[in-house]
Amino acid sequence: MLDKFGIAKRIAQELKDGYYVNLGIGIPTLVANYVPKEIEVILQSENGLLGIGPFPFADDVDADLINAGKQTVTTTKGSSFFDSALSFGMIRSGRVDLTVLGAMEVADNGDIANWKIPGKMVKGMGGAMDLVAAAKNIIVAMQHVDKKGNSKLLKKCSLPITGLGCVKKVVTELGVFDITAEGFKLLERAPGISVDYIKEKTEGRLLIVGEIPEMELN
Amino acid sequence: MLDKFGIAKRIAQELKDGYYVNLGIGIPTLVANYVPKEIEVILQSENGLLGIGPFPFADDVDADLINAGKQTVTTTKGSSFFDSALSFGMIRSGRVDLTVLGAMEVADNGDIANWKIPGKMVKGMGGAMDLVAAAKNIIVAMQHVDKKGNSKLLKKCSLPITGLGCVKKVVTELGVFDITAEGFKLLERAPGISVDYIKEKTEGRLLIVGEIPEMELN
Amino acid sequence: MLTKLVANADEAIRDISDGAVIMLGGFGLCGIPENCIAALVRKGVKDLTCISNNAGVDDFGIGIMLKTRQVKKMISSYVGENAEFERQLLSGELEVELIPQGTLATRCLATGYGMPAIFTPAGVGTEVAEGKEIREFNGKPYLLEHAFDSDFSIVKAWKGDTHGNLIFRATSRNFNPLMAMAGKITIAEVEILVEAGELDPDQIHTPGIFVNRIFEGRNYEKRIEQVTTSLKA
Amino acid sequence: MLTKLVANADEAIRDISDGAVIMLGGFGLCGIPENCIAALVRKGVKDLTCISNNAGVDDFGIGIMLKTRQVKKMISSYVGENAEFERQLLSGELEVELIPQGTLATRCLATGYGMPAIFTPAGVGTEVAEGKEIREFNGKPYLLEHAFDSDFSIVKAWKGDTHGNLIFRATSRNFNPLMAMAGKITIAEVEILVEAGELDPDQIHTPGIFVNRIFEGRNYEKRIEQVTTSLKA
Repeated sequence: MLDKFGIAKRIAQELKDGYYVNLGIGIPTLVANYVPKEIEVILQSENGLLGIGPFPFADDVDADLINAGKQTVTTTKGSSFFDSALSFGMIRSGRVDLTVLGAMEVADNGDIANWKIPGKMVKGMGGAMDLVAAAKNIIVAMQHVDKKGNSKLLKKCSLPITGLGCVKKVVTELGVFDITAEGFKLLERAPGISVDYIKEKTEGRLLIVGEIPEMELN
Repeated sequence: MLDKFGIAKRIAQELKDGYYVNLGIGIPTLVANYVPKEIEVILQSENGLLGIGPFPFADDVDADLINAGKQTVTTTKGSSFFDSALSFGMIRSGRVDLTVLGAMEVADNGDIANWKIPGKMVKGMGGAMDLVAAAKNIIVAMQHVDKKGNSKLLKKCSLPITGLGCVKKVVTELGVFDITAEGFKLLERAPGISVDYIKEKTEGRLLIVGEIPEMELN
Repeated sequence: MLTKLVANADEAIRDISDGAVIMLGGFGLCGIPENCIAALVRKGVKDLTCISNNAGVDDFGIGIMLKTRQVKKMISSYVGENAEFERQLLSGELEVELIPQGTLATRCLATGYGMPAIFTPAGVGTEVAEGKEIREFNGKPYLLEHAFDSDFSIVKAWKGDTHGNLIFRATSRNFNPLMAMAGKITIAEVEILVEAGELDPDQIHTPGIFVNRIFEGRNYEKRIEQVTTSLKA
Repeated sequence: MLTKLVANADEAIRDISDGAVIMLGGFGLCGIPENCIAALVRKGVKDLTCISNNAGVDDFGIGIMLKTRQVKKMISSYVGENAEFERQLLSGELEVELIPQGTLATRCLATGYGMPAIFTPAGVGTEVAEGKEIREFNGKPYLLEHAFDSDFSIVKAWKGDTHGNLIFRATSRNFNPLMAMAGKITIAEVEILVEAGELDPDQIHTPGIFVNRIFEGRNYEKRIEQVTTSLKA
């Protein structure tokens, strides 16, 4: 079973040289730590920064320089700043190659829910609805089951929707799944996880074709 | 009767301190030369400049710095450059206080034609349609009659329209006119021009109320 | 002479009255108009509708105005950092409209650009789409979203000049230039105010035509929500 | 590594083929991509649809491509400086769509911002409105105008870096940043090319994400249409 770092590591394998990537808050942010050395990816922050660098040294913290998670960050070589309309302009016009998001639920048709639990949590959608409605390629980093052991990979989302049919791939502590017309297609198992266990933990339609390899994490 | 400089001088009297003004090509451009010393107006050029300065000295000509008429210009204190979308953004959102335009014809309901003579001239509308559709206050600087002596202040424009019901005031070589529900309301006569002469040269509805003063040009 | 210069925040907000609709720049606590928020609290103006991406934290930013119950309605995209906000919202004391961040930004842009409405795919198929017009272009559905209609915009810039030209710094730019274009009356507070002519015309982010009042703010706290650092090797 | 750098204009336009729809930045002769225009003439590609505010003059800018009959259709706002253009237009050799300048600019913006269409009051009641949808907002009529769909955008900037970030100079900015956002493939030629990291991130007008190919141009003529000067006192 993967921990959150493992999930981030596995998603980092999806990065390609020259990609512009938007990383959501939480596990997605960790993906930045596992970018393969031989490639260059440029991280976009929807508040208005292209080229997010690592966290600053304590002496260099700058209140004017934060990411979309409101954490202090730095720039990299070739960074640019812009306003939030232009930022979502790049997102809507398909210039961001990959978006990695967290989710509370994903349905087997690619629907995603990650912004609201009615009566319980009202934080708002931030940029998530814009990202899922417009991004070319969306990978979700999420827990496969909730604390009670219930599947979060569902036939249909029970929580308010963030976007319809937009997720392309899901990486959980149990495996890697493509969203296909036949539902979640299992691509890889997490180390030590059996296909049967994944079947048991997946409520949505699960497609298993041939032998499913265990994923390789460097 | 006014020459083109006189028309420009008279229009300059309409300027108020702090105005943002867009001056069209031709006579309107001359208005800049007659801004009263005691006020400050800021000229907008729709290609992307706020704060047009005078023509440069020969040594300072800069191919990258032109006005909407493609003439080399300079900046003033407080100038800014921007792209053409933002430029028309300011125009459409009503931030430009006054637009001065030339015209081939104006109708007594405020319609204006100034971009095309079918079969003869096809230069294009440039920014004129945007300006007339959006500007808060539009003054037209034009010749009252064409070379054959025909009125260009009409009941209805004969040439293709640039904008509907948008002109607020017209200054010609013969006088100053407000556009009202009753047509062209004569406000001032040019030096030496009689009301009867203006009547003769105006095809559109002409409204004359009381004594019409001769205009004062410093 | 252009008379955009005002002495301070209190003078800048002098005519903001009860029930006003105001836009406030900033993302989280980054780039917020601290001086004007403090002045609005001093003035005690109430029943405000605030359009701002976030609602501050419990004791800073718009959060202060929530504590003093000056805000009737918030229009925001994310309000997760504010417990008092959540309490007022769940108890029904505060009216809240949550809208996608890109929609918020683009509706500001629409106002500033004189476009009455825009189309965006964000929110199609969600609660956000309820009651809104949906239209397809090239087979893809979009929501029709309207430009904002606000009485005042209050923004914070790094540098500004006496003509109202503004330059922002790093990610404190965020919504500030957009809201600067979108107010019937736009108020800008700046860290450094200079005379017109001192800023490079190529580097101005917000041309002065959009700014009605400007002043140099004082005592910026620039609080950080999450100080995250790297260790030196 | 990002591989946006190309050797020259010929390499930059290598895959522009007959019948392509291309956007070309510039206003008049100010800020036009001189190197790429020359390369298009060398390549002899034809039946082009060109979207550009103007059509150059008889022997410079897009005017050269008109002389060589490479252009099938021009989409512009003002073409008054070009006699060859007028001749081809009146003789029916050249297809021309004239649209208001603000509409041209905003349709580029719409493409870059992923908005399928915008509303503008420009052209209501005129020939431009023929066949277009009109819609009222707050009692005022607007035309629905669609985003452009172009294959290539070719722009000229003052400075650029190897990541494709662009900085424009004075009024040579004009349509360039808008078109840079609007091409499926965007080509930028710059007067000065520097390494990524040398430009101030706060001063970049076009973030590199919009630019696919970049090169340092040569021998800029930067012709002026109307040299107007003042006499020294």
